[in-house]
Amino acid sequence: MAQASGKSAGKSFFGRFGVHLAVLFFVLIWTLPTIGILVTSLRDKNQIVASGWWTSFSSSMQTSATRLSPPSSQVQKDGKFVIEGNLFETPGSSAVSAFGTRSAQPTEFKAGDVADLKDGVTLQVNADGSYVFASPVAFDGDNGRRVYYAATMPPKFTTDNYNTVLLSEGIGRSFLNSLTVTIPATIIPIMIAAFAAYALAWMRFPGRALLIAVIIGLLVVPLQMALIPLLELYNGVGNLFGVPSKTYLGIWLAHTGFGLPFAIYLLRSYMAGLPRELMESARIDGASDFEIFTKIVLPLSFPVLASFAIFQFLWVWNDLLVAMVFLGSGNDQLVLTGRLNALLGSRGGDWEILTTSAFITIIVPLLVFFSLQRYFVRGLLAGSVKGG
Amino acid sequence: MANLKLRSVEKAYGSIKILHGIDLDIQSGEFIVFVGPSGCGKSTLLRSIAGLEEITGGTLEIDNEVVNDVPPSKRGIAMVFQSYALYPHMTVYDNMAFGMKIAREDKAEIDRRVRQAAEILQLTKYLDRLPKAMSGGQRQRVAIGRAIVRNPKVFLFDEPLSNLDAALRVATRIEIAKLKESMPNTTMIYVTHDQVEAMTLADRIVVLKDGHVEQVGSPMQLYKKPGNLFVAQFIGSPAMNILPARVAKAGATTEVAVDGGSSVSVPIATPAGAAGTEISFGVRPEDLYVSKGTKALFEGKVDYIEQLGEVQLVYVDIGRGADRPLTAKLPGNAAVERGQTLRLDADSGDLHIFDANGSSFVPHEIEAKAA
Amino acid sequence: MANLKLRSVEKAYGSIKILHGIDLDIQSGEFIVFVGPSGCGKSTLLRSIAGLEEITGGTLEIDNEVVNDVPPSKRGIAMVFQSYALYPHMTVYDNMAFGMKIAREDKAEIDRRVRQAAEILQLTKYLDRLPKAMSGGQRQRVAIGRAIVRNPKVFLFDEPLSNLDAALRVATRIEIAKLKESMPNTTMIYVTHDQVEAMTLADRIVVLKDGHVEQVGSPMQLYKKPGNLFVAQFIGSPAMNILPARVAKAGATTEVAVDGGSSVSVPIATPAGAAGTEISFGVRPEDLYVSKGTKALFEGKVDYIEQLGEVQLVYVDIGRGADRPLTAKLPGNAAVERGQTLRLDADSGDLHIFDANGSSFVPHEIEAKAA
Amino acid sequence: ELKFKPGEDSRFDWANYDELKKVDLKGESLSIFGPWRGEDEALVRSVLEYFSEATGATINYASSENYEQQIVIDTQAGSPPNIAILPQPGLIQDLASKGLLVPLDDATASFVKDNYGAGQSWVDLGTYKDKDGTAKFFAFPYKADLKSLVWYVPENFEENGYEVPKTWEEMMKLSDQIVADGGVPWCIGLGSGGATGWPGTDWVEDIMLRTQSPETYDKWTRNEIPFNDPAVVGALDIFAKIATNPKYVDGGVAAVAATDFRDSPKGLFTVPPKCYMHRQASFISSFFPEGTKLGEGADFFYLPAMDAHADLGKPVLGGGTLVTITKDSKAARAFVEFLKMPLAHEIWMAQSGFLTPLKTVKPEAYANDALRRQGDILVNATTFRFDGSDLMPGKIGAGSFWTGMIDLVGGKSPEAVATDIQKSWDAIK
Amino acid sequence: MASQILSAIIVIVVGVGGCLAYFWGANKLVDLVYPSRGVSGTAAVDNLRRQGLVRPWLFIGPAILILGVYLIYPVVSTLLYSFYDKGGDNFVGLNNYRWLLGDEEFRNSLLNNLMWLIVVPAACTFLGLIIAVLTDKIWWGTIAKSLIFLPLAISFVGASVIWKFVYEYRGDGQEQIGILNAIVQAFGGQPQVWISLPFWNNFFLMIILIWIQTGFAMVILSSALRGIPEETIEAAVIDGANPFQIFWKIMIPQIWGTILVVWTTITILVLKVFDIVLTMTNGQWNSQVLANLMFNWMFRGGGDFGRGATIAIVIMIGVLPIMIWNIRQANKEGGR
Ligand SMILES: Nc1ncnc2c1ncn2[C@@H]1O[C@H](COP(=O)(O)OP(=O)(O)OP(=O)(O)O)[C@@H](O)[C@H]1O
Ligand SMILES: Nc1ncnc2c1ncn2[C@@H]1O[C@H](COP(=O)(O)OP(=O)(O)OP(=O)(O)O)[C@@H](O)[C@H]1O
Ligand SMILES: [Mg+2]
Ligand SMILES: [Mg+2]
Repeated sequence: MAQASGKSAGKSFFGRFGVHLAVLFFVLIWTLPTIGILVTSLRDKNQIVASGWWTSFSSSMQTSATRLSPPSSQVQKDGKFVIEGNLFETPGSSAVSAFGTRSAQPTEFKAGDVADLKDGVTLQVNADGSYVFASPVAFDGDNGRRVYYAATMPPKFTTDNYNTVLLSEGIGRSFLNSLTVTIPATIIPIMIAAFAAYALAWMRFPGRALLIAVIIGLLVVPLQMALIPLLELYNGVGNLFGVPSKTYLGIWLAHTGFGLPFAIYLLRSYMAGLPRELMESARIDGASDFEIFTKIVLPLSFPVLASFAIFQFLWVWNDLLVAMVFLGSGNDQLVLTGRLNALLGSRGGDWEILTTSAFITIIVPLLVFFSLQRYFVRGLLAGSVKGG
Repeated sequence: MANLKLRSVEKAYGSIKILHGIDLDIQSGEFIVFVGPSGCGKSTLLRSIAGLEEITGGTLEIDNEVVNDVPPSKRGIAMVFQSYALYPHMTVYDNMAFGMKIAREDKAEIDRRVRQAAEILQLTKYLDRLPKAMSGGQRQRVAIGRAIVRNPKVFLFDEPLSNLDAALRVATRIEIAKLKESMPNTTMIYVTHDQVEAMTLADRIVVLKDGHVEQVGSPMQLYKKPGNLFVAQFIGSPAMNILPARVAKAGATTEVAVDGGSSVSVPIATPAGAAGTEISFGVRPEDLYVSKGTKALFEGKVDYIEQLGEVQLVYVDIGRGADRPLTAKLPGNAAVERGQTLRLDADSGDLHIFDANGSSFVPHEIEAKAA
Repeated sequence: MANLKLRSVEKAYGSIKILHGIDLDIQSGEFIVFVGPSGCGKSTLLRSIAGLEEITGGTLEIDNEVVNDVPPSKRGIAMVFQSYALYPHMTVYDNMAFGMKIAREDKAEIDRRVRQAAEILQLTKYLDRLPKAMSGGQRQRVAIGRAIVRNPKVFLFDEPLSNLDAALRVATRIEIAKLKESMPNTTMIYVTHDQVEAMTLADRIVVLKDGHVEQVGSPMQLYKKPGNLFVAQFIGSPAMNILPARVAKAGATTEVAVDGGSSVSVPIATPAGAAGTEISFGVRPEDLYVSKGTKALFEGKVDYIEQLGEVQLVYVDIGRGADRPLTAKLPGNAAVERGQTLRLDADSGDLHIFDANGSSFVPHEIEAKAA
Repeated sequence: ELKFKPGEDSRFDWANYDELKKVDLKGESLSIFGPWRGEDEALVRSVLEYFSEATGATINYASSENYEQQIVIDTQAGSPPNIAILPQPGLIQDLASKGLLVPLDDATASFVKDNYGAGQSWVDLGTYKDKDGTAKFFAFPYKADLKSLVWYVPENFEENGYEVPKTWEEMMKLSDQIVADGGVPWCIGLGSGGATGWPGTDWVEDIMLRTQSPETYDKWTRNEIPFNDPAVVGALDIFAKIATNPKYVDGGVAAVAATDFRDSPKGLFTVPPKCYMHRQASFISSFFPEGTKLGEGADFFYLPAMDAHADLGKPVLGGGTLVTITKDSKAARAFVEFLKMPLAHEIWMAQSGFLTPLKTVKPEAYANDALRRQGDILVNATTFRFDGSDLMPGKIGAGSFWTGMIDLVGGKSPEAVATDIQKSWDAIK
Repeated sequence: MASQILSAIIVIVVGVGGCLAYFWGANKLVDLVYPSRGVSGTAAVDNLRRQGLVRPWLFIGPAILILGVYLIYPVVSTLLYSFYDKGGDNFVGLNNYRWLLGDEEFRNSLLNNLMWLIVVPAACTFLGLIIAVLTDKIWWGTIAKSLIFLPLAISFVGASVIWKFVYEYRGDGQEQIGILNAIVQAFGGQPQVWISLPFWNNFFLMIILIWIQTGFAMVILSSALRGIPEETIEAAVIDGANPFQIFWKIMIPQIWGTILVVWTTITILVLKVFDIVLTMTNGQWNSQVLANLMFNWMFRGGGDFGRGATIAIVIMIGVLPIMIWNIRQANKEGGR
């Protein structure tokens, strides 16, 4: 289907067009949810829950409530008490099509009509938002009267949400903390796994087959069940040596441990696929295993290292649970996910914060992903395809 | 600079025996070629010599020292792999220098040796290239260069030319021959599938089959006096024609009755007891010629002709027990036509006979270096 | 059963032109072989005929019908790929039956045709095997069987034997030849690198170079009367010796002065204007023989000898302008030694001359089917 | 940075601050783990600021979305904070029974008894059995929520001529009236991500208090009467009659379980209004649209008691956070002492969203009238009962009870729901 | 800020450097203890052999140590916990297992998990395959692939946010802010509360994981597809097969091995993933899965270690067949 029909003679225009269409369809479905939160994160907090994000690009008809100027601003005109003004802060920024004085019927009167509110009280609201509220007797009270109107609103976007999140206190520090956690927690398992994978693929020692089996078996250990035993261990070690139990070293090692089986699995199958003659040739040249590993295998395994790096980076960067358990939540240790999480109200989600922080957390992994993507595709090719 | 002694060398993978006791003496400076059908153990034997495989029986001596347990790097060998096995991420220079760098040799010395080897192999302009930017033939030369730089006592080649195309193969073959000449004291062991390579390069050829040595000898010896049926058919192309026959009369010269056909006198001695036994009778296609007379060794209808220009292969159906037609290599200009009846003869000196076990009746002489 | 007409067939990948207008007429039932150096476009041409590549110019007719836009499956062709291209997950039977199953043919009919093809190719016992459980030669036969079952009008082979080892190659080659014979009406087009295959199989050989047709003719025609220097050197192995020369005297027979050496009279006509022009002078290694007399065409020191058994290749350094030594193919038993001075001669009928552009002075005759 | 400069504002008991200064905790650090994040975190920090400023102790405050799991992990693994502040008595009970909490002294217990409105019920709330089965006072209440509130938009009521109902019966009549006028009376949203269902439990608890005696309520929370007791089933039924009446609830029955509780009050404020009443605790006002002024744009009334059960008075359902010591230290003790001071309450009160049953605070410290009125309800409650689901074991109160609410609004019969919950309770005994 | 960056860099360098130092130093040590260069022949040979004995353990030592501490030890302690009560104090034998068998929620989760195990790997693999095949043919295929891969860069929690927004429900007739309901409504359908639709809600949760993991399947399958010898496809074209026949009868069978690998990887992931269920429904409306059930028992409402551990053990046992298959596969392949 793939290559062949592309080349074969007489393939119809529609056949090819169909492929483009189908891919476009998938791409749309796959990106739409993400676009949704991107757009949402740029919208006004109150709008988010009022209308779908896809409507935010076009002007929309909205019914809203507002207050007229308070009675204190009334003037006497032609024997009537009149309050004049404009519904909008910037007059003309949108157009009123109808208005009303009861919330239940917000569009009772057309714009420009004079509404008779009994007892000689009248209200006229014009399309531009200007109004005249008149009464034969003086208005009293502190507050202006509530009126309701339907108006077309132009699309409105704001970066407020990003300001809220990005300018919140400690976010820069958390960013650094996240990097401090993520970089070693990505590199250390790679190193350890690479050495182990090399040994498992190319060195002879007793128990090798068993080790491979155990490592594959460990792929499935659910992380959550390891938390408490490990934390107990950390506390034990911490008390024994009088050091804090929640340290960067601790979380690096924890992430290393959780990422190791997959790393070894992936790297080993890739390295096992390297041509045996290369190692033999180097061995004849007098290279030790260490030299073979560092000078031959490591440079050649770059693709698979990159692909594992992406996986591990994504996983550590997006992790909250492990960080919360193994790293303190003080200012100098709170990671980005934790910080963003703390921004959410005590009782959970505010859409605008959720979407904005979701989008912010995606950015760094995306950068990493796109910069390593070339290797990624190649690395996986060699790494996992062999397994089948 | 080194001689090798193999004494009942055995190699098994688990319970599967690959080499069944190989005995072989290789003199210092010899060019030895291993040939044999695919899977017979040529590579295994070579890799055992290199130390890449541990042998499971027997002893292997290099320069009169048992090296069974010596790691490859300490055996004074260099190996050129069938797949080149160049380090893809290193330049040609670094590929060649790698071994010496590992040995922490002097920079200047490394440079001198690498450049010298590059000079010999005409690689000087390519020293900064990566292997992937080179053609097959050039890569092969780099692989050889890498071996030269190590200045080994024993050079091992595993089918080094099999990945090259015909023209390159010829050219590289000649280069290897010249290399050998320039390093007269270096022992070389060479594995190949290719008849021409074996014939042109070898001082002695070792024919292997199923992990056994079938025959060792100079190319001409193997060609002219194959020790057994297997060697007879393996060496030479197209293969020797083999026909079932019977010994009509044994003696200093043997009277052979080819099944269902004429009988012929062969100047090979057979023991008296051989008379009447079933034997195999062989004649090489190139030793056959069109008989001028009316009587001939073989007579049959031309089944098929392959015209190769200067020569033609003529397949003659001689009817008798032979399940395959007789192949004759005749000059390209001989007027032969399909369906025509052809009478073929061969000089009696070019005939071969083998006993029922396939052994040649000419006991092959003590292995000697070809002149 | 089908004739082909190619009229200035062109093929380009983007802006890179691969085929530059190929004109070719192939008769029904002919066996055509495409040869040429690697990358010259042989496969591309074959694949264009198959319809696997869209041609970018010219027309392609099969049975007098333009098929430029006809999909491969409707062209009545079958193709055997260099890599066999067997479906690895299907048994031999299914591999052969696949095309017919796709065409929803009758079960019984499929079975009949598959078994018949298997019979021809001696594959009957392997019908239930998967390709991976078969040797190279067997796989190749399955690939051919798959093509046979389709009962095509035109058979296309792309280097079908290049992955086989020497012995199998010979055997399979003969099988293909026989197959052709059993299907006299089927047109076959065959791409190969191998001289022997081309020479033995072809009715006519098409020599391609850089996307152009260099010469079309029967094997003997190309061998004996190459149309130009390229064909002369391409056909025949080892390649023809080419030396720079000058026309000493033009005419019905031409007097040629070989650079820095003797002059010789060649029975080839040259136009009067040719006198004094630079030409190339060619002689095949197999046409050279050791001169009995004291004067000879060439004289030089033997540089290197390759003993191939029945023949030997002798490389003679004739000193003059030639940058390469002269190659001579002499009988294996000729007593030649390295360093010895050798005089070589050739019959005047075996000499070739080419003008400065490389064209042969023998205008090559109208392409004709070889006898 | 102290929010209010000590000594400058008469709404605060600055004497407390001077007293606090006498405690010297320089170099000590105090880790506090609490449920407050986001804006609430800023508020609690503003209180903690005074403690660290006065005593010199360093405070590490932390929270987490999964604080319930986090505290389990931390205490279980032996690396607890000094102070854990939790809103769920059930969880505290669990921790206490595993011996992971340090008891508070008796003086503290009697302080609560004497100085808190409905003091004894707060003491009872903070008393749990420890590992050995002895009941001890473990949890000091700090910050309360009032749950028995119904929120509405006064102008919406005005425009339609609706009156704030005084009794449950009136409230139901009003609901019918709204339906008749073409409106929808209630917004109910049970959604809360992983905790979906809990707003329903508050309804049920409020109804329990209005239909049954406080004692029955207590028995219910301790499972001394089974969950499928007719008393409970009756309460479930009353809630179901409201929540599964498609005319009563905004968005139809399906929306009840699906709507996030944070979104659901927003229906009060749309034009036209999607609903007119919303029963939810005091904290919900922070989810009102920006710029909504309490008392003007939105107001609340006490979820009325039933005429049919007039003898039960005006019961109040509430919640609150309880302070426990998970790792003893001088600073931790001092912190609890600090919380006894009115100042610790007033600082937060003066900003927003803080109610306290502590009687000694100055009511004028409340940031606004609405809060003050809520505070009044709390301090003057005849019956105060803590959120029942929080009193039940986590598996029930934060598990099957929640699920049961979802099932209930999904149309399952109250009996079946109650039986299911009882079954799950049996399973953990 | 500058000093923070500096200290972060120092911490990173120390961490990574320490790891490097171990490997380099340990290797150096072996070279020093058993020198192979610059000593006489036989000694060098002996030392080389000793090096060969020691060095594998140097290489693999840290991995074994870390795996032991971080995975094996917890597994063992979990196994032990599963025989204890909720506080981990009293031995209760097989009680927890007995309880589990009788627990309705567990049975429900098991059933749901089975559905997940069938649907998610299958859907990811199938969609990944289709997309891989399609994108291979077009010039903007790489861009398309990157976009489809993108969800993999999003955390599970982030993904839940995104999908909550897709599934958001508003009553019938109201303006929908969830795009799915908006579409349904635009076509005149009834908006639905997707995550509480009995039975089907499971699928709406699965879609999230499918959305995330399809990119993974696609990338791997796409490289496998490129490994298919083009000639087999051309041969099929000549045999007259149409694109669908080529896809099903020629391409799929040839990459079957890779398909199984992708399938396994995703299967294992499915068994471990709980974040999606936790944040979307927390198992309500009968959408519970084992991993979340375990999490609930372990940490929620005070935690019951014994039961949580028991469920963890069950999950691991559930993966056993896949594990064994993988181990077999690994033993078959390469290396020496
Ligand atoms: N690691 C191994 N385990 C088991 N058997 C093996 C192993 N390596 C090689 N063999 C077997 O040993 C035999 C000899 O292999 P070897 O590579 O030496 O053959 P060869 O003569 O070099 O063949 P070729 O000419 O095809 O290279 C073969 O039958 C092969 O299958
Ligand atoms: N898809 C392609 N895009 C661009 N150039 C191509 C493509 N396929 C082939 N070519 C080029 O077309 C030329 C002819 O290729 P072709 O395969 O026909 O050569 P060939 O004569 O069959 O060579 P060989 O004998 O090595 O098989 C080569 O130079 C090759 O690089
Ligand atoms: Mg071999
Ligand atoms: Mg080709």
